[in-house]
Amino acid sequence: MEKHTNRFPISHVLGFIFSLILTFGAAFIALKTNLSFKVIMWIIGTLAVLQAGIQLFMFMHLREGEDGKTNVINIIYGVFMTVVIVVGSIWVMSAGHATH
Amino acid sequence: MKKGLFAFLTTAPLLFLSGCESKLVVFDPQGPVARSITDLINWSLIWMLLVVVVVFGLFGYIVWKYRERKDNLDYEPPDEHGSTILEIIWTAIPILIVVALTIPTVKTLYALEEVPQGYEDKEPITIHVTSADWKWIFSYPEEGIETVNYVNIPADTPILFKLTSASTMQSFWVPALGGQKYTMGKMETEMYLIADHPGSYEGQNTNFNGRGYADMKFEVLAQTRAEYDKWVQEVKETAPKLTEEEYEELLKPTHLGRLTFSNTHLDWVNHADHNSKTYTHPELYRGHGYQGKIFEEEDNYRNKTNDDIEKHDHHEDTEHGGDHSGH
Amino acid sequence: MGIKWNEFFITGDPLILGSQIAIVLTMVGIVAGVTYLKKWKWLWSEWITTVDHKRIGIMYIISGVLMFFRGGMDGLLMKAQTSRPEMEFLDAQHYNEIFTTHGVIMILFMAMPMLIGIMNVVVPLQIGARDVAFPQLNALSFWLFFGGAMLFNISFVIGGSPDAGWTSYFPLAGKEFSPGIGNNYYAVALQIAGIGTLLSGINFVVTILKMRTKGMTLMKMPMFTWTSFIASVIIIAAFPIFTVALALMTFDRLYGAHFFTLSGGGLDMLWANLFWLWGHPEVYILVLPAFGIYSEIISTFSRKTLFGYKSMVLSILIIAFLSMVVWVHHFYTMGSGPAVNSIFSITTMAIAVPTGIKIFNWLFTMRKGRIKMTNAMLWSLAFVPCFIIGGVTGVMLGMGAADYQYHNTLFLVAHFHYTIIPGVVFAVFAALYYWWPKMFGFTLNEKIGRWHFWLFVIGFNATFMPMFFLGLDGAVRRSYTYSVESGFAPLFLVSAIGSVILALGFFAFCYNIYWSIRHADRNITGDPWNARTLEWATASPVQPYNFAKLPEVDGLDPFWKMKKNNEGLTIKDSDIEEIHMPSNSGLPFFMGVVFGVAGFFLVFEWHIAAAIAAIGIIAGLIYRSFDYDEGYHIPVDEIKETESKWRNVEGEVHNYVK
Amino acid sequence: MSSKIDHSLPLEYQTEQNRLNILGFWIFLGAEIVLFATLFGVYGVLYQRYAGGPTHQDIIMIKDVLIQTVLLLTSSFTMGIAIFEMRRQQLKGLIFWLVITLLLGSGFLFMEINEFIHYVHLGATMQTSAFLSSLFVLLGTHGAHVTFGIIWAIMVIIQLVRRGLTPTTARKTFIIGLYWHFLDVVWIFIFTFVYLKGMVG
Ligand code: HEA
Ligand code: HEA
Ligand code: CUA
Ligand SMILES: [Cu+2]
Repeated sequence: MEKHTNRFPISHVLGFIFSLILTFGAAFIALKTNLSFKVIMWIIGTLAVLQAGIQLFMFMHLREGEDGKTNVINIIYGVFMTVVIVVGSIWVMSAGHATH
Repeated sequence: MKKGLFAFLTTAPLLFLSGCESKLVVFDPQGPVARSITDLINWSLIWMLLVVVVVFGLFGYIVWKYRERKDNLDYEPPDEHGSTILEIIWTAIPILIVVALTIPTVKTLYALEEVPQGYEDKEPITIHVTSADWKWIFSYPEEGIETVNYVNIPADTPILFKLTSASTMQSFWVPALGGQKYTMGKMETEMYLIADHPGSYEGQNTNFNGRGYADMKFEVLAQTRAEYDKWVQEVKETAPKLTEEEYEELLKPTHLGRLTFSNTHLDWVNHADHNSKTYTHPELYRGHGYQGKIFEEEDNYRNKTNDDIEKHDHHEDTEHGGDHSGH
Repeated sequence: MGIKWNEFFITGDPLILGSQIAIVLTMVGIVAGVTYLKKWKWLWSEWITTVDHKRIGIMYIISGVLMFFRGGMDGLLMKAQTSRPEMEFLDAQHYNEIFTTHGVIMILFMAMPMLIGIMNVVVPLQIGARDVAFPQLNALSFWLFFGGAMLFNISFVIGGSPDAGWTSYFPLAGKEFSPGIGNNYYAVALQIAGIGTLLSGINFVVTILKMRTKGMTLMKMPMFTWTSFIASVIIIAAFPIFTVALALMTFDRLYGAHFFTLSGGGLDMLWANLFWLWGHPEVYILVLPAFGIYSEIISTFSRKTLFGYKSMVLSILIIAFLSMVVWVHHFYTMGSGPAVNSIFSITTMAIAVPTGIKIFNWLFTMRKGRIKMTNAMLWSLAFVPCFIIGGVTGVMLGMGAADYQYHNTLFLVAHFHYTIIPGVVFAVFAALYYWWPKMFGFTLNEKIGRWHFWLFVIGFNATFMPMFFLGLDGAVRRSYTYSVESGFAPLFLVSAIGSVILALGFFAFCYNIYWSIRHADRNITGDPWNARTLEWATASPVQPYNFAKLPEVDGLDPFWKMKKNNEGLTIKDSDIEEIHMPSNSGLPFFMGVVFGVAGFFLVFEWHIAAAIAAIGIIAGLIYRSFDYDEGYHIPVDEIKETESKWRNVEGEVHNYVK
Repeated sequence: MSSKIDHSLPLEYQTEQNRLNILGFWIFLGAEIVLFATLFGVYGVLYQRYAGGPTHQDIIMIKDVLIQTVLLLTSSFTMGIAIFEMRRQQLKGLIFWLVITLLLGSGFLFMEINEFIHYVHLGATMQTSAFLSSLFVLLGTHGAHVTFGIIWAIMVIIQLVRRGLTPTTARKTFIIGLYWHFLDVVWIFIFTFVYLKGMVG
């Protein structure tokens, strides 16, 4: 837990700088390079996840307080559901139907 | 009283299965596709009956033996929390049963997508099935004929049904010949069926689609090859031609009897095509009650000329990239 | 807006005219009765504005029972229509409306509120808490559910019922094929009720995580609390999907968007996908709390602790996980290919394993026990064989290739009535017999209960067993009629007769309630069943603050231990402290009404009126934000008085089970 | 329901009810994750169904999107600073940073509305195609959340001004903070999987 007396919001500033770098990095890779679609998507997808992590840990203090563990489980569960819903739906809606 | 009930519960299924003089259609397959499913079902029934018998037996025994009686009122049950061995047993056995069910299931699932075994070298006949409210349209592209609400096929020949819908989502099912599959607008699903012998089999829609649903049935008539060829020839010679206007009329929500044509609607529209026009008639579906707003659809057949359709094709490759190809 | 009144009210049908008159008369009757008895104020201050979890629970249960009437009536009508071939009792349109509302009402407005109601009454007591974590939110959940339920129910007489099945598959449910507003009711009413359910889920997760009494670690929670907790977790994971699906349906129907339409690139399969992403977990949301109920009752009346507690917990966790990854088994026939169907066949069948673990643990809880056949226990016993039939046929459906032959037939209908009725309805009956004294201070009559039990169980089997065979013979679901030649007639007739027996059983239940209210013995202790968990350690009916002193716990079955060791059963005056309680609030009721009204306008596509009504929602939220009501305290003296009243009763008290 | 106050903790965690509310809000965010996941799933299924209408490349204004992104990122940062100030018991600093956050948020919202107007001018509406339906609903849901967040934050600021920093107001501030950061998280994924992907693909 953070102390009340911190003078300078160091973690916030760092987080902010990181997220700016990640955002512009992703934009640069997507818009200015000629990598293949797949490679680009993997890279910028990873950057997005990293940046979400920064928000969760450096801004939202996910693990803070007596329910830190619960929060982490909650978010992991949310991520699991996201994967099931997004990947599952796309797979089920596009697989098979071989001739449609 | 309770015992009687449980006896009924356990024996009733057997009675029904064996005692009926006319077999239930699912247990009386008339072709290799349906047969492979029936085999799978029979296999599963063996295991399910085993589960039912064992658990019912255990249940009856325990409930009977440990019920409260006048003479055991001072019996204090032991403080018992569980048993690792027992719990492992009743986890492991169901797992094994599930595995025993999974393997043939997966095999059958894959087999059902292919021409049935033993028929690979027989040239399959392709029939396009278009479901509409509330009728079935069958197009024979090779023969250039079209039928409504009945379909004639040669026996002992694999038929490739290509399924699509001009309206709602429906399901094509001929239980004596095989399982069902949905028909959906602007896409195509496929299914192979074979009839062992000449005969008449009932087919129907199983996926609810409004007022006329209950009567959405058709007949599959399996004929000998010679009969079939003769029938095709006859249709070609005697049946009228279907016009686009007639066809549009036909797609309206109605019940029709049997119809036969000596051409197919595939000449001007294949509803399986992603960019085909939409043929909807919201105003004809108004029932009782308060009516809501309906929207004019740009791609409805009444609004568009063929040039517009062509415009769509510009996007053909972007639209159908990746694994969605071949629409 | 140019309302056409003849369209607004459904007319021209004796059936509907009859129910319109009935509805008006009932409403007049209720208003007149309440006015005559001068109960308005009581109704308002004791019930409508209440934030007490027990009362909210009771209101949920009452709504559930009412909805069971409506849904059951629908069921009987369908059975009457199909009792003979080519019946002309209902036409296709009516039949369609009736099975649609039957499915929706039974699942969302009967089963859900019953179970959430029981959770409300029991969970805080079982974990030794004074209330749920957010009492006002709890009331809001109830009133949203209630608003949604009412909105859905008026569709029958105003505007037109939804008629596309409880699954409301597109494109059928879209404007192209259902231009009436009936399906708007589906989209909007379920949305409102769904939000209420989601809030309930959050409330129970926080309650169970944070408000357990001292010493009650997670692995010492009673099984019903566990299953309620997991069901709430599934609610949180699944209901947002339904929220989105319904919103998209609303956009398609009201604003001409193209998510699921035939035109404009919409994808009908996507609706089925989203619906079942929610719909499958939903059936486990229903069945898990029911499993918890059975666990409590079987353990109590076998006088043994639950067998294999740890594996019970583990199996519900596995069920919860698997419930999220099996949804495709509802549309194996959509052509997603053998790979997809194989994977989902495997995950589906895998659920048999944890469920089997539970079944065997129940059996072995009874083994070496002394099984007391109370009505609550009878329902739990009947559950086992009936549910197994439902379960094994579920596994048969789960085998993708075989499902090609069962799908959309009465075999499927039989399967899910065999899981839902034993799995949920029996459980609700069991729970009502079991916890009735906790809620009202008297037990239901056991003799009448026997009639209820036998009629219902026999009727149930007679109604639905024939459907398995009808299905295997090619009888499809949702078909309002069948031909004489089909040969279905005898089995359909058996089924129809069964449903009459079923209805008589339910009638016996209603009579039991009536009889017991008038005649049952009021002199009972807090613990009529000689039970094991904390809710029995306090008075029946429970005092507003639940426990004068919060109990401490160091194991499973804490109350059983307290009784055995004779400790913690009495309370010293010096232990009693002031108790802080939340204040009542009219805001949740107001929000329910505003949501209902806004929803109504939206259903009729009067967008401006709906927007104006929605301002009321914002106003309510702002009001809540500025509300600093801190609740009130119950003074020590009052607590002492209440406690001594139930602890030192004069005269003889009666226990049902010693 | 005890109102005992534990002074060793930051203000917002001091009472039992506060801890319940904060946990409850986290759980609510879990539900929000599922909600947005579903919208992303829908978009992922429909995003190539242009139905002859405009495509990504036809409508996206990537420069504006970058500005929007920076506005929202910065507002998430200033929200963090606001909470930081709250922990230091600096009411003035807290309110100052909250107001800055709101200004940035409003800027974002203003640009998003402009973007929508631009789309509609190009003939890209929710009724045009499945792709656009899913796009508008995904963006619109996020935008509606931001709007709601702004109204809500204003309510909180009013209460801070009127009541100062108490455990209750601190809790409310903390929760709106969580909410705001969460919206930024969602935006990151919209930015990546809608805009950047749309420009590449
Ligand atoms: C409470 C409700 C409930 C419950 C608990 C279940 C439980 C199960 N259901 Fe059911 N189901 C529904 C409600 C429910 N279902 C509804 C409402 C529908 C239809 C909706 C509609 O279309 O309108 C449906 C439809 C449905 C389908 C879709 C069929 C179709 O549309 O074609 C399938 C397919 O897989 C299925 C499977 C299962 C399985 C495998 C279980 C399993 O969980 C069952 C597990 C239990 C057991 C197996 C018994 C006990 C176990 C043992 C004794 C151990 C040993 C056993 C073995 C090894 C087999 N269900
Ligand atoms: C919790 C869920 C639940 C419950 C409890 C029930 C209970 C019943 N259901 Fe079910 N049912 C569904 C959920 C449920 N159902 C669903 C989801 C569907 C699918 C819908 C769809 O296809 O979209 C369905 C579909 C369905 C069908 C299939 C329709 C079709 O496809 O053609 C049928 C047909 O018989 C039916 C019948 C019944 C009956 C007879 C009962 C009985 O158990 C009801 C018993 C209750 C009573 C009988 C109470 C009535 C009592 C009175 C009115 C008092 C007066 C009586 C006297 C004085 C005697 N239901
Ligand atoms: Cu199915 Cu494209
Ligand atoms: Cu399911």
